[in-house]
Amino acid sequence: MLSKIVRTISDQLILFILVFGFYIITHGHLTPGGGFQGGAVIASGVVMMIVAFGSNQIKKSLRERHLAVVESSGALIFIGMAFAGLGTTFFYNFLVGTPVFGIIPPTGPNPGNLWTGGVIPLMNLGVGLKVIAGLSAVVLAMALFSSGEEVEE
Amino acid sequence: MEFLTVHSPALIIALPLLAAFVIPLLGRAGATIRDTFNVAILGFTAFLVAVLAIDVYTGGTRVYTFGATVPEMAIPQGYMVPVRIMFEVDAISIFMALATTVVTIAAFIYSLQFLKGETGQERFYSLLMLLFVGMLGLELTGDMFNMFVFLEILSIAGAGLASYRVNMADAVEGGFKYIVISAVSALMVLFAIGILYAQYNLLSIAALAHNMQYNTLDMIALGLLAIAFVMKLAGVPLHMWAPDTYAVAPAGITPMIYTSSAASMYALYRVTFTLYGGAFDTGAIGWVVIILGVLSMFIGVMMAIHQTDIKRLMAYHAISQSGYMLLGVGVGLAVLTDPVALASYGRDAMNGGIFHIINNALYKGMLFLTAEAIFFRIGTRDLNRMGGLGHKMKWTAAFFIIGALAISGIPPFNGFASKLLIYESVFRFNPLLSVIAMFVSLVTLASFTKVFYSAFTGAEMPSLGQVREVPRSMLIGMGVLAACIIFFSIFPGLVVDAIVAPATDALIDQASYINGVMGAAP
Amino acid sequence: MIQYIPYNIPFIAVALLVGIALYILIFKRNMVKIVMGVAILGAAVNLFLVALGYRAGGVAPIYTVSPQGPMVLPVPQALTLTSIVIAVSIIALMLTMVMHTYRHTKDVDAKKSRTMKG
Amino acid sequence: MRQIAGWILLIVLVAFLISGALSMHPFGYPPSDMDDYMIENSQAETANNNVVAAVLFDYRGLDTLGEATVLFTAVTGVLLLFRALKRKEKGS
Repeated sequence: MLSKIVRTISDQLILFILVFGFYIITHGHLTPGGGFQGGAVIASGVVMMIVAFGSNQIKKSLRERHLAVVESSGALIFIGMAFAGLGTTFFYNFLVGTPVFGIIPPTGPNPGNLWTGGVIPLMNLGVGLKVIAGLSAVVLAMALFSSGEEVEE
Repeated sequence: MEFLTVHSPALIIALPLLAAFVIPLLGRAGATIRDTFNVAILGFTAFLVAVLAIDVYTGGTRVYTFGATVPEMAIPQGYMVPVRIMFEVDAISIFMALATTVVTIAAFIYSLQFLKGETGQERFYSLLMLLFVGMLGLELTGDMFNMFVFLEILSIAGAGLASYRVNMADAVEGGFKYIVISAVSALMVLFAIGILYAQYNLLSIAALAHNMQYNTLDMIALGLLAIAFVMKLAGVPLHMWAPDTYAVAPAGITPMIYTSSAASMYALYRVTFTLYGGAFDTGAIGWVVIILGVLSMFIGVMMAIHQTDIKRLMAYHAISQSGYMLLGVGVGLAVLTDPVALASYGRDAMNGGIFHIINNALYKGMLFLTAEAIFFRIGTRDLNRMGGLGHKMKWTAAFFIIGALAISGIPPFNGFASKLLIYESVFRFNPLLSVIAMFVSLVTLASFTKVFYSAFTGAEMPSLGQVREVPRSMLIGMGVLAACIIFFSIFPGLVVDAIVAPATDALIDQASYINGVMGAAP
Repeated sequence: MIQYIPYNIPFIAVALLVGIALYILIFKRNMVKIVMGVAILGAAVNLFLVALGYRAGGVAPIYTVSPQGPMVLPVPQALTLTSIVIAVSIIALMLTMVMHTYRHTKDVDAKKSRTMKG
Repeated sequence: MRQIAGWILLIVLVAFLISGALSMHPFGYPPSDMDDYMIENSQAETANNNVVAAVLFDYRGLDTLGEATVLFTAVTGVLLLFRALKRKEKGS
């Protein structure tokens, strides 16, 4: 656990990091970014919390088995989207043309519309969840291991 | 059924992947539900592999394009190059997939009771599924970058599983060695892919082969790919990781890691025959492969003789046996541009080399499992501390005898069938190579005789009085492989005609592979 | 070819980075240094892939309020993203093994251990 | 011996790579058959402004699934290696 100044600042910063990461994930089909990048941003926020508060403190609110569940569900969202296209082919972008995320943007440069992209925003969300949980779990496990604690099953 | 046939290439990958993602969630539901689920998924995947195999052997190469409106449409309407990722399944791919599936099922059944009482089981099974996916993907894919991704999946899953017994220092080190070698070889593959992409702006194997110009950069890429895959399959100058990793990997995983090196060997063949082969003189590359094969055979077996750790010994034999596969296919590669020689002995040599892949996956896998069974009961891999186990572990001893006779090429067994093909055809190519191969076979027999005498016969060690036969699931796991070995031993001709010869033809016939994708180009 | 040399500096930098990484992997025996070697090799390959896709004067391949002009190639960027994530995964697993080795031996110098001689 | 062999290997490889680097296409002028298709058609086919995202999740979606799987594999592997070796008593 680091000093009180660091803890206070981290407490304030984590909110901005979460919002920024969430923005990157949800706008992945419009602007640079996406599930991996946004997930990495949020995971770095979690790492900041682990550094500031110490792994023992974080462990009380963030269990690895919960992280594993989040990770698996992110992966399942992703592969589920791929399965859902199976009516045509695996990974077929079946939402294109439908009102849900399926609005086709005008060709060429345009201002961008959040409801475009077909399955891509949903896949971004799945990947984002997965990356957040995965990277946090890795760092948490390493921190717990080096502080001598056993990682729970 | 129609649906399954059409989508089987995708489902073969997707179902075990889905299982790998679900297993951690099922962990809390109880071991029985999880095991049932795993068995169901593995069984269904095996069924799909069989469906796809029948389809490929009767209907020829299958192309499955991910995300296209029609699975066969590798090239978009009115365009000249493939854009999407596609799986291209021909006879050799599906042959490797069959071998992989059989070994995985045996390894999985074996692990069921082996892991009783251990922690981290759901993660173990999750990684096992991922290793399976990695191998299948590597074998079915028709895209270079996709091949790299699956290579990484199998490497990481294999390394994680190899160091499963983290309480033993050498297990962690074996895993570390494996992952360093894997990471370096995978990055070399990626580098080569980058070079190819820079020149042709393509990633599909068929399209790259279609446009290949054989200039300096292509040769550098070939060199990088060859070094990387030889590293991964533990060919001799780059084999040092194999004994360490094979020796420490837990039961069931060693055969799978071994099969994943066979998958790397498939990748090497795919690159040399399909990506490059054909129009350019493969003689020099063929000789390089032959020399690598002979070195692997000879050095592997020589290192094996004086080992006292049973799994290290078998690991060196595994390296030695890889040499046979390289030798057989290398002879085919050396005469690829000479139709007369290819027809008279090159094709037979390749048949032998490819038949040896599946034979070896079966009996080598079973030998690793027997070694692990001994370790499971007596807690040591040291041959000097074993003795008289044949009385207590009758089934294990029987399986060991079958495996040992098969690996040494004793006549009724399948090892003999593939080795005979190699001896005969290689003799016509270069008699010396054939003599070396036979000599290595003899030394292998001697080595396994030694193991058998020191482990299974003789007086019982006093410390081993309590040893019992291993649990039933482990016996069934070994039995699956033994049954396949016996089947292959009784009907070698049938197997060669039905699945091996088409695989050889698929490797030689570069044009039809290219045509599978580029046929639709305007 | 000579006239292109000034423009090929990124590719030469890649070759040198690979050289550094191979130097580490061949000669160093400290496990942490080996991990660093793999990381440098990964960085070299990533630089190579990104450099492949650059088109002179190109803009990012994103149509949202994009300026006019040719776009750089999108595929190498996607490949690089994949390769970065893979490198992160591999390094995480490697460091895990290093930590375990350290706990077992209190030393990460591979020379002293039995099996790391190869 | 090992040192000398290592140096020879290193120098040969780097020399090859540099010669390769010199014979690459000029930096900034790549061939682009496949990529042009994606740049031109990503908006119509995938309803997507971000071509990189379209490549990642649509044209080469399987690679991204593989990549996510690699991450999943690594995380599973890390947690497997850091697991508690003894089962905890129930209720603790």
